[in-house]
Amino acid sequence: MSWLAQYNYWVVIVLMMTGFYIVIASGNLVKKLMGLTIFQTSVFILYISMGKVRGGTAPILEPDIDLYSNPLPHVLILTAIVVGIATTALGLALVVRIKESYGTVEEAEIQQKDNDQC
Amino acid sequence: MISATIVAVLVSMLLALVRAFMGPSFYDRVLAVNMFGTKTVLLIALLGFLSGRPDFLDIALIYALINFISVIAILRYFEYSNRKSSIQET
Amino acid sequence: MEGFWFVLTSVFLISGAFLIFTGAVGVLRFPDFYTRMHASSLTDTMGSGLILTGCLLLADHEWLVMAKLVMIFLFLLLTGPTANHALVKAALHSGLKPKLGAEPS
Amino acid sequence: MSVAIAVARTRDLFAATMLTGIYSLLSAGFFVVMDAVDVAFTEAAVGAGISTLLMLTTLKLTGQYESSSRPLQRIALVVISVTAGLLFYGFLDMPIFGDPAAPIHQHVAPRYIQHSAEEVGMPNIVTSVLASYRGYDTFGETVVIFTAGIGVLALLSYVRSREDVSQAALAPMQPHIILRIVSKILIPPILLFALYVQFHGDYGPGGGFQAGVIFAAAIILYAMIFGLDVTLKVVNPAVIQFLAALGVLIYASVGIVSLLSGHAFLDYSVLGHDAVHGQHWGILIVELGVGITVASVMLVIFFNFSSRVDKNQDSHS
Repeated sequence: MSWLAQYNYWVVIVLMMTGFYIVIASGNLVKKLMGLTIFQTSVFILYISMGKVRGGTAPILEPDIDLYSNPLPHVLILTAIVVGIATTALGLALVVRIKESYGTVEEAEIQQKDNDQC
Repeated sequence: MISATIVAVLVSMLLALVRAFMGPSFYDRVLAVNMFGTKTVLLIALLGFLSGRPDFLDIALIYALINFISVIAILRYFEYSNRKSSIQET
Repeated sequence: MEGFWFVLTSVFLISGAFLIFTGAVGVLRFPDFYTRMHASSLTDTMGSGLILTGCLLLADHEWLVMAKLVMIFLFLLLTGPTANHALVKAALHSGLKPKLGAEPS
Repeated sequence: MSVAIAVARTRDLFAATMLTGIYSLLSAGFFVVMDAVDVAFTEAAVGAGISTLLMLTTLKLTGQYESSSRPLQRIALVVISVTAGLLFYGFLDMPIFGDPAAPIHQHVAPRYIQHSAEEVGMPNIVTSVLASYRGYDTFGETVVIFTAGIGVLALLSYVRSREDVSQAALAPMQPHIILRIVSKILIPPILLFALYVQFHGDYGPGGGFQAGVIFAAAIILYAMIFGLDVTLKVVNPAVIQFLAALGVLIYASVGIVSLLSGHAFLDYSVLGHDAVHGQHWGILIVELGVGITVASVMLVIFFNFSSRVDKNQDSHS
């Protein structure tokens, strides 16, 4: 049963789909951003779990250890996390401005107001 | 021995999680989050010893710090939304 | 000597784990916020202290590791009660009454 | 995993924020199990700390509850089940978990693991890959962070009328004497710890990204307890903005120096008397630049968000 041994991917799929569901189904913009964060974290987990080597340890060299996990995904994800928070902050700033000019953060109501203006 | 402790910590994390889901009041959730954070600190310290590389206690330290800051932040933003009016009246 | 240290470490770790576990059960089972707080704050501080002491005994003379453990312990000792204090204070000010079997607000 | 589903289900956004905090702590724990200590470090500081904080601030501005209407629920379910099916099919071909023979471990990774010790001379492979082998990438990411900081500044620092600024900006937590004293005790060690993380990144988990976030977190703690006004006097926002640019500039100038000395951009080997020594200097300086930029951008973001909160509260009351 090879697909049971790939359980890390199934966890990733469930998380990713949960985030995706929030992004699509929720009308609240802040909630959408939360969904996006969950989605993002699932991608992080995907990368990190691919980098794991059975029996390996953290990639910090020590004389008496010779099996390490793959450091490359770690590097990519480390920077991705910080970039992710920066972009999330940008998104939240946009939400705040939307709230100030429309008075709401619900997608449907914003659409309504836009239609009224036209 | 370490693994037994880890199991106990994991179970109590689970219980704290249940409390965080159930609520019922806002403060119960904050309490559960705080407790969860403390458990995570212990868990990481223990995991370091289990894997035989206890050099990574920095992470546990940062957890303790972040946990404190986030509890304070939650309280600060929540409390002041209720109390701001009463302060301004006096 | 070896057996003695092993037993001592085990005692610290297991008693810490026991405290933590009872605290968690208390948080889950107690009827209102203040009793839950009581359960969590006391056991958290004491339990983590015990577990970290156990770890301290495990770290055989690696000074950096021991120093970090002591730092974590001090940090938890300072922040845990402080955070709980602030939490209770906020709850009390917001009008959450310590009543048994009260309806959750 | 179930936490994420709970996040999807709660309508109370405050509760959802707290659950995202827990979720992030959990995933950081997962990263520790997966040996990615550097990543766990970053995720703990960024995901659980700063991100929860920003979400809270935004909720303060936009209201706690979301409306219950979910018009797209049915379509969303269909879309995600189709996507999940496709992903499932795609992932069936992936190598099994923890397999040392997986293709990802075959290309550059063995080279990093085997040769970084003599080429860069640092125990922490993640740091040497981050700052040296893939220094160009990291430079790009630092610029992205800097740009995001500029974006937040452009969106939020705009002020409608001059007089409502700094009237009651984030009032200090006067009644909490215990909190004030404990924080006074804690903040210097936190700053010290941030510096330790910054300069110990060569040997253990840590580096510029994490240190910047911790440094910012200490100042944010100060701002939350003693009020934004006092903090803005201690930490001048103009200086912070200048520092954000300075960090990127430091990074870039390292690249320019190596370019001018006849090597490739960000080739550190010219900086010291031999190649490994130069690598040491280069990584140290570059990480310093990253740390400065990250810390100041985080602070810029936090200051702008929280001063927004006060302005809006004033206009409401």
